[in-house]
Amino acid sequence: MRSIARIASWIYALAVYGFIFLPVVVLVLFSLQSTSFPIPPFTGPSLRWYEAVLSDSRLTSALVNSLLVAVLSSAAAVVLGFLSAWGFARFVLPGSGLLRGLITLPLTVSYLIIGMGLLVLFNWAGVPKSLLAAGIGHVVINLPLCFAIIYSQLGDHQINIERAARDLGAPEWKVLLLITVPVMAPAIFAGFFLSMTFSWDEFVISFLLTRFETTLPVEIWNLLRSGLNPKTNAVGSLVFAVSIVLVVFFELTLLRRKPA
Amino acid sequence: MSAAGNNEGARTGRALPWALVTPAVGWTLLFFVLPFVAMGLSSFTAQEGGGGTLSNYSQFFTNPAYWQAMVNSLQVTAIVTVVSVLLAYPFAWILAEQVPERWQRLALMLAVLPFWTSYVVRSYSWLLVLARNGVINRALSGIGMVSEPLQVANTRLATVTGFVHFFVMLLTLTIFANLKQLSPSYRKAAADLGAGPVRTFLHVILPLTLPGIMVGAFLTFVLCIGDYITPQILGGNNELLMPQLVMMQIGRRGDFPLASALSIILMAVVTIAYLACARWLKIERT
Amino acid sequence: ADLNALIWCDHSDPALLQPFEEANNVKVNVKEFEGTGAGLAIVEQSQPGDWDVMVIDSIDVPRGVEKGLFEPLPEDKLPFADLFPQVKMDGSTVVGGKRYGITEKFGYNTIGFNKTKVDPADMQSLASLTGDKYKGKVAIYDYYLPVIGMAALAIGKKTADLTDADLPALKEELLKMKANAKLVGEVTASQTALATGEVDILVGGGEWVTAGLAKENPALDFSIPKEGAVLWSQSLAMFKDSKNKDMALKFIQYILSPEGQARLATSSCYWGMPSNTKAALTDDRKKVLRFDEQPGFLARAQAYPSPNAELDKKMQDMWTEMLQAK
Amino acid sequence: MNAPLVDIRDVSHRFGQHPVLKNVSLTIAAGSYTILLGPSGSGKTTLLSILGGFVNPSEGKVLIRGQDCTSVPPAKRPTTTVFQDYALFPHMSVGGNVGFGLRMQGIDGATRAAKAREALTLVGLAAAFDKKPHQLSGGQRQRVALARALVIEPAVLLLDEPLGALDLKLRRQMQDELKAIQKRVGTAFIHVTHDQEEAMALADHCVVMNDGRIEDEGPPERVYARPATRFSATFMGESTILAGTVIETMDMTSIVTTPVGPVSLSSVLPLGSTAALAIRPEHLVLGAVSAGTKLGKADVSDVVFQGSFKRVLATSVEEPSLRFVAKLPATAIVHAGDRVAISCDTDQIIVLTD
Amino acid sequence: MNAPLVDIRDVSHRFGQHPVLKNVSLTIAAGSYTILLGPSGSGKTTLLSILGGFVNPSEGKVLIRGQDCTSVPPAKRPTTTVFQDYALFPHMSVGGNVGFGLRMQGIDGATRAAKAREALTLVGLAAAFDKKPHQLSGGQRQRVALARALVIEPAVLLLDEPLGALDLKLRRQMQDELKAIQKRVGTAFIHVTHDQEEAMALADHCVVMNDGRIEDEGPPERVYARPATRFSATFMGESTILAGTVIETMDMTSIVTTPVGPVSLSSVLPLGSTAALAIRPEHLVLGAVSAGTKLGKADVSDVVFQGSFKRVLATSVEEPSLRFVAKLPATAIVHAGDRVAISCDTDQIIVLTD
Ligand SMILES: Nc1ncnc2c1ncn2[C@@H]1O[C@H](COP(=O)(O)OP(=O)(O)OP(=O)(O)O)[C@@H](O)[C@H]1O
Ligand SMILES: Nc1ncnc2c1ncn2[C@@H]1O[C@H](COP(=O)(O)OP(=O)(O)OP(=O)(O)O)[C@@H](O)[C@H]1O
Ligand SMILES: NCCCCNCCCN
Ligand SMILES: [Mg+2]
Ligand SMILES: [Mg+2]
Repeated sequence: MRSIARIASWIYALAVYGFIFLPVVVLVLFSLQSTSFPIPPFTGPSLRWYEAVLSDSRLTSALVNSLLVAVLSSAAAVVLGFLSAWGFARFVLPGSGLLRGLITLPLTVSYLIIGMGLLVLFNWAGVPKSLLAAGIGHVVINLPLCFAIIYSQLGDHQINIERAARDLGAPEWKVLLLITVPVMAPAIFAGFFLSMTFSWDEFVISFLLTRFETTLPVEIWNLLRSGLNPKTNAVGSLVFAVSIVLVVFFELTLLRRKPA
Repeated sequence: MSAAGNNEGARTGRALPWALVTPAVGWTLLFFVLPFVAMGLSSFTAQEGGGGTLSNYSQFFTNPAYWQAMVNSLQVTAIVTVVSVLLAYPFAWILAEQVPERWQRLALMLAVLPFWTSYVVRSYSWLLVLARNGVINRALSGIGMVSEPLQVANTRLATVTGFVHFFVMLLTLTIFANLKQLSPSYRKAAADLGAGPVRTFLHVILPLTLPGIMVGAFLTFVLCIGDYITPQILGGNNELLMPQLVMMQIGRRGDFPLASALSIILMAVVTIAYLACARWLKIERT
Repeated sequence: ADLNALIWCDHSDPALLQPFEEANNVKVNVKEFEGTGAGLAIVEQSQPGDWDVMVIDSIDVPRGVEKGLFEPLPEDKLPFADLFPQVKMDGSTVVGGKRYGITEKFGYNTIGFNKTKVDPADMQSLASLTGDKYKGKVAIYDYYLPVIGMAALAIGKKTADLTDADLPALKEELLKMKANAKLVGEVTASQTALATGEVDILVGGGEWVTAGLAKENPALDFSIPKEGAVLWSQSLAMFKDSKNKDMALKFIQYILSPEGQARLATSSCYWGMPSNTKAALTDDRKKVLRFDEQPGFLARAQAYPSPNAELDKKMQDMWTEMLQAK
Repeated sequence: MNAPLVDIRDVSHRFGQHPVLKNVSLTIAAGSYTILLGPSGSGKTTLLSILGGFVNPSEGKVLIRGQDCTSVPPAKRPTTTVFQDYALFPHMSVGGNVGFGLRMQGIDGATRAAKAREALTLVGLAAAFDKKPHQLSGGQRQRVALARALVIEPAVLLLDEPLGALDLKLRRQMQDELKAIQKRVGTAFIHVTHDQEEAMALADHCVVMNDGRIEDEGPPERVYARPATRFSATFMGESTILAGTVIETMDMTSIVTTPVGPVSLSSVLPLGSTAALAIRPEHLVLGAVSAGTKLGKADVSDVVFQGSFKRVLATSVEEPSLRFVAKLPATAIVHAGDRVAISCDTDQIIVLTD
Repeated sequence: MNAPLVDIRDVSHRFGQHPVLKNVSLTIAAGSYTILLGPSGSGKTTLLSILGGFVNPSEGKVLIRGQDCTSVPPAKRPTTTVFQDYALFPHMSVGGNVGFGLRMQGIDGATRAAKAREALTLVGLAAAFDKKPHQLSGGQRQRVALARALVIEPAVLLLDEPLGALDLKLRRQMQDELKAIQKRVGTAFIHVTHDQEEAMALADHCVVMNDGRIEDEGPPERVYARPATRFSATFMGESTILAGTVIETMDMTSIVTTPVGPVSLSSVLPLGSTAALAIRPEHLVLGAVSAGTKLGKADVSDVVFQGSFKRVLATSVEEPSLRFVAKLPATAIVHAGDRVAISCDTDQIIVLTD
């Protein structure tokens, strides 16, 4: 009886893994297709679509744009999120509950709505579409995330650690720099990392708010709409490879160093 | 000294704490609340020439083709949320309970790895997988399981598949975290008091992970109902969901007022879902 | 210097743009849009001077002129003499005696199909699209004007004469098409569907779908059925407020040049007939585009419907209803 | 006595509407070891936080070395706090933690390290200088926190339940060490606990708090032997309490009726007043004796061997709601179920008058 | 004695390569209160988990009521466990929690509620039936956990540090209640702790564990008075330990040299062997006396008043590394700095031979 249940659960798990990996495997496989249609039969392997991607300056500059927007908007979100989380966790402020609710509110709103709102606002205000506008949108979606992660980690123990520093003569800015930031580093990093992930993959806000210079997902979307060929598979596979390298790098360097 | 926290404000004066929270609050007001207000105002104007009008809303409520989009969206989102939870829960449970502890991290990493392909590309890849001449149909007819190819691509089923793929990964993460947070003694206590694995699950594990499931389900709901890419790529435009309808107003005619009104209506639905889940969505300090 | 161009997807092909950019040491920024309405909306939300050139359906040039957007084109500096006479479309591109648009590319919205999967004889009648024979094997090109135009042809109306009164009949025809359809897709999605065998017929297809894929899949073909076809024709226009009119003109000249025409005709998003008869196309490409058959085709083609704003809105709503119909 | 080191004058504090400290006044002598003892919620932490500068009292003043410190921030006060959870900086080495206060004073690295080492030696942890806090045991962390606080030579060291997180054995050991260190450095320690034994083990001066007020204060021997209030009698050590009425007063003696018979006391009490008599467990005698005050008979309900003594619970035969708690030598022979006579040394009866 | 209720036979357990229990054998009598006492990591929880069925031992057997239960799952054993974190189901009411075991047995709602109420009454929480666990205090939760375990009438109740999370005062109070409840229901309790006082307060039978082995077991009085091993002597209560060598053995007596002089013992030890002598604090005598064993002189370093007694630390003059720990009556007059003669009752010296 028990072993039947065990076998069933293994089969189930393998089936789910299969489901999860199916599109990725197909994606990578047909990125190596030598002909134009990324469907069976497989005609590769060939690297021609990778060459095509790497020589496409719109794609490569979109990749740089995406990285730029991701890093800068995440940094902004993490700084704003950290400062406000610290403020709310450490000080009694009138209407604190309401304000915290306000900051986390965008978390419960679809990206499309956020993008639409900014689009309408920027139209009215005459703010031209640009990467900066998209970056602002990304901060809007990532700020509540960073805030929530960091705020939830600023517990009473952290309060006492800061008090101890103050008690030992540290002025407020030294408490922040020497104690709070290093102690909160894992949460700050987690916020930054997650923000990067979301920003890197975000489509609709960038789509609505950029004009010529745009981010990779939008450029991939354009690519999809400008002809059928495995170039899309090749870009997707490259993004995948780069992401994995980054994740493994973070995993090995930053996340490993957790105290026992 | 726990109870006595939160007292620094009394002495540090008002300036510092406000200096800390104002940027974030201001940002949210300026780039979230204000846009929302702008969108709200815009929704009461007509595309040609300003002036207050309810025509955008009346258009939605009187034209079946419009409100059908909301019906479709709600149906798809409901199906996606339920199916994703049903698929992800057992999977997360197996990862958390059946897989040996030291392999769990790896197993989980593996499960979320596909997250790291681009979202747009992933949807497109599903289209190729599900196509009449795609991998699945080739494989199935290759082994003689089907004579006529399965018609999945460009249907609601394809949209749902694409969504479920994404949200199974997301929900597996949240439910897994939830299961791991449960003290093992709950499970032991239930077993000790005579509950078999099934009843332990039904009476103890499931209710205790329910809050986590609700958070995950809400997240699924919000992200799913607002997504444009997946239905647009996979659904074959055989029906429209709300985000497609919104984007259509912009993409075809640049009708921002109507797009705004539709967004506001979508937002209202999300808000109702939020209120239904609100008690599970609090952020607490540890 | 930069040139900002509001374009359709065929203009975003690097193979088209790069030679121009290198020759003139300019960066061409492109923004794609779908229909004229969206394109004009983008312009409205921009600052004057943001845009230099625009690609627009030839029949919609007057809409831009009405809004005072465009600059008259210097006929003497453009190869008007070399254009296919039928696509000069003076009725739309000349307003108040001044020429505001020059047709750069054209083709047909008609029936695209896979000749190994369907009976080519059936493709000679629009009635096949709504019959049971090809149920579920049909895709519809997701642009309301040409497909409504085809529906008009199917019910025996002229595309130029459509009025409110025709809408019910048109809608019925569209719903019949939808009932047969597997999907409704924009340019690449519908191309993909036909090319990968997802469907066998594309309503609204034409050389713009089949020509580019001919090398990979020679079975793809198009027909001009007995009811006729819808002629699509895209023009280039220059913005009145352009800060870079010299460069804009150079760009238009380049696109209309024999080389530019050849590249545009075979650009990656979709192929199409060059408007310039002197386009530097190789023979096999000409063959794929059926260069020589054009006079016959053009004779049987009708232009896009050109509804006024009110009818246009109704047509779009009708299209939305068609999409939502099961 | 000189001017007190710390002088707390009429301090009251409210959190919102909730009064937490009610008119507390207290002086602390230099070099003394003061224990604030009281049940949970009695305001001990609040009082300590006011001393440390983390909380501003709603009313009243705090003077340290004669200077009004009421609104001086923690960094500028001659006090340092050892937190219950130690609050060590997890990202710094032990040496970095201990040197932090000196670093904030701008003292150079070498001097800092030397002084930190010295302080660590004082607490017996010289070897831990380069370790990280998470590599230490609970007791060791406690000592690091102590060294960190002592190294900047505060006039007053504040400790909030510093041993609360340690297990019994370690707690005992740390109590001995705390006391020894305090004697060595001579700093005034103010230490919060709710453990009566800890209070007795450590205090020179014991302050019993209840519900935001100081109920009793003085040397622990005095507080134990002659508690000022009933609360103090029950909180500082166990007692058997007899309620009674004064029925006779004579020159120097009074007689009180109790449910277990009349008790004669060598103090004068108002006739007719009610009085509560407290008897410490070690002063109860089981079995017939000739001397002392007789307290009737009782049925032994439980005998618990506690190593060096036996703890006996017995229910009065005369008054079944009365439960005697007695401590007998480990060698005493008594069993649950025995019925025994109870008496006590008259001199050891504590009269509570509140 | 009848057949034991629980019979643990030669149980060993390894986690991976790491041996955690080493050949443990133990029997538990029906109705007894057994305490498993030992330092952290000594294997107490593991042994209890093996009894509860949560861990399958690598070797050995567990018999309950004569039946081999070694691989019977927890649900099917006549044991129930009270977990240290109580493991109350937070989504169920107190009544739901207590009734859970009965519900699993298929007992109908009305009976269940009645029995749950009864069990709650037993632990003094009848009024909490409809509350949620988070509305209760720590001590109350503890009692609910107890009621939940008792209501299904197990033959053996297993408790893993049930009082570990409570504060000292509450812990003492709960100890009294636990003992009373155990006496009332008559179920055998097996209770894990590392608190020696808790062990003495509760145990009928005390099992001292160290490093996966049983070091000593028996009634707590015996374990305290005559510990079997040095570990047991130091873990169960404080001792002063004298190391020495047997230099003379006679008929019934031996003489051991120690740093503070020769000690004559009324037991026969192998000549020339080393011996450790343990003396309990309450058996040390300060000041000159005629009887008993003389242990040289010592300087009193600390005198701590502990209410009913004084705890005195003194350093031997002859052997400065030796520290005497003594308990004296509260009335004894001794001060830090005094130099006093030390002696002890010869009969009370504990000889440790390991
Ligand atoms: N920051 C605060 N806000 C509101 N009430 C508080 C705050 N800090 C403490 N209190 C309340 O003040 C009262 C006294 O708290 P305090 O922490 O001083 O007690 P304590 O004697 O230290 O208790 P414990 O032994 O539990 O630590 C309690 O009722 C507590 O709930
Ligand atoms: N699941 C496990 N896997 C590996 N090692 C374990 C496991 N459980 C316990 N151990 C190890 O077994 C040893 C004994 O553990 P156990 O929990 O039985 O000790 P204990 O006496 O209950 O200690 P404590 O008083 O700290 O609870 C410890 O060294 C512990 O690290
Ligand atoms: N609107 C995008 C270009 C589509 C090309 N197809 C030709 C028909 C023109 N509307
Ligand atoms: Mg406190
Ligand atoms: Mg344990």
